[in-house]
Amino acid sequence: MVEVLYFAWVRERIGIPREQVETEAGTVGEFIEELKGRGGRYEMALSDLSSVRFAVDQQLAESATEIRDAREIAVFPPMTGG
Amino acid sequence: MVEVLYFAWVRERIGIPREQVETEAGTVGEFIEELKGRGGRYEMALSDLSSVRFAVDQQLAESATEIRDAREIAVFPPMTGG
Amino acid sequence: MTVRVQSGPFDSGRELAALGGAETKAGAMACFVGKVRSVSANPIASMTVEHYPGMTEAAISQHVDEAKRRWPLLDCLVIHRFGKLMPGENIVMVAVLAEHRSEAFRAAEFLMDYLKSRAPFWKKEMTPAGSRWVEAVRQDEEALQRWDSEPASSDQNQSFSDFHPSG
Amino acid sequence: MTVRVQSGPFDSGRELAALGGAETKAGAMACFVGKVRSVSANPIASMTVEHYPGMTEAAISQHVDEAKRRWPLLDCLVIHRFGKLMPGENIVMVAVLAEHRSEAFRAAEFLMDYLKSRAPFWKKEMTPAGSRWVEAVRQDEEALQRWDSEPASSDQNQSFSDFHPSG
Repeated sequence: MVEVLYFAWVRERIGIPREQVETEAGTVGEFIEELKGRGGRYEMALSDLSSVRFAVDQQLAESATEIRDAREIAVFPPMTGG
Repeated sequence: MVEVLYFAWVRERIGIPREQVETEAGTVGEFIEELKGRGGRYEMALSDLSSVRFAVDQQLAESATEIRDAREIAVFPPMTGG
Repeated sequence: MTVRVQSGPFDSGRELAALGGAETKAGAMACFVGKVRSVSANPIASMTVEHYPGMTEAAISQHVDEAKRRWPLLDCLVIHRFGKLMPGENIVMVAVLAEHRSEAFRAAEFLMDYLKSRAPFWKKEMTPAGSRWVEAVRQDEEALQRWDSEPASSDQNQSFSDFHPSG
Repeated sequence: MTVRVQSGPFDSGRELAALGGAETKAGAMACFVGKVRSVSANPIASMTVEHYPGMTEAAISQHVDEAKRRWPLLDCLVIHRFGKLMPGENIVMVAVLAEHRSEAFRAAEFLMDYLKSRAPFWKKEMTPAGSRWVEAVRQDEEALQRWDSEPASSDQNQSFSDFHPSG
């Protein structure tokens, strides 16, 4: 089980800030494809992967980042701090 | 008559902060040569012209700057503000 | 080195004054304060900043460590707010204390470029026409990438520290 | 726009807080404070700053005008002290208020580079081994000259101001 967090418009589109997910995905990219496969709000929120960023266990990650031992995956738009 | 001001080590070497000078010099460079021609402290203070800077009427100037109508000429080392 | 992520306001003047008060090695302090802007072409009633609790402070601290590897910093302060902010209010402050001015300026810019594009914050603007998430801009990404090509070395700065009386 | 040349101390925090208080167009404030340094390799008992009364403020103001031609600045503050200063004391402060951060940072650096090498100030250090005039360094001259090659234009900055919510 991995804790999945959504922020900003990803959170708004999916409709919840966090959830527990059971996954066999090996990488962030595979995991996101799984989420999209749920259809509906997930597919809509994640349709354009170029505008989505990830963190695995609170470290910025890429599509290819391994998630075998991940406890927490976050999905969010490009950051706009400062 | 022009008012001549000296600052920092130029002032210390020449020994006075300012003086009135009668000059026929056309440019800053000619004027400095006149001062050096006085010998002694002037020659010592102005021996290395690459380490001396000028202002004419409170604007930074070059050796070639005209001083025909100048009221005030200042001679000083490279600035070290900030 | 101080990193604070907070919802409440901060007093930039007081923070600046507190940085490295008794430090006589420091010749230079560079500081940046970012504020909520509201201009006539884009009037804003308020801004809400969302962040990633748990990750945010640690991520900023990692980047402060990177700045310390690149430049010999004597002290450093980063404050970033979250929650609802009004026009004119401070969002962010970065202040850097160093021996010389180029180190201080560059470290402050480096930290700001990071905060803009890599720290986990997201801004939402509330306007008369509704609310919208602020989009990341290409220029901020480019500003960040210029640091990649810069060697993480302070040798250059060290080489003239002996001649530099201040700043 | 404020330029002050003074012998007394100033409170950098208070000055920063006072700059552009009610201005909601400003997304960015960059600031630099230069201090008297005393390090073990070069201990300083005090520093005396000489200047050119009459010329100094006018010369700095001219340069502030040049900064305003180069970048769209909303406000600007320059304070430079003269007279006797102790280690740890502030010598100089530059603060710039602008819409965006790159303008603010660059204008502040531009003004500092100018003050270092072109404003009529001269520093003398009093040390245990005697007193000496601080020598100008090549790096400061080079820092100033990089602005010559930079076109005095704010078009670049303007082009993305519409997309930039803050800083």
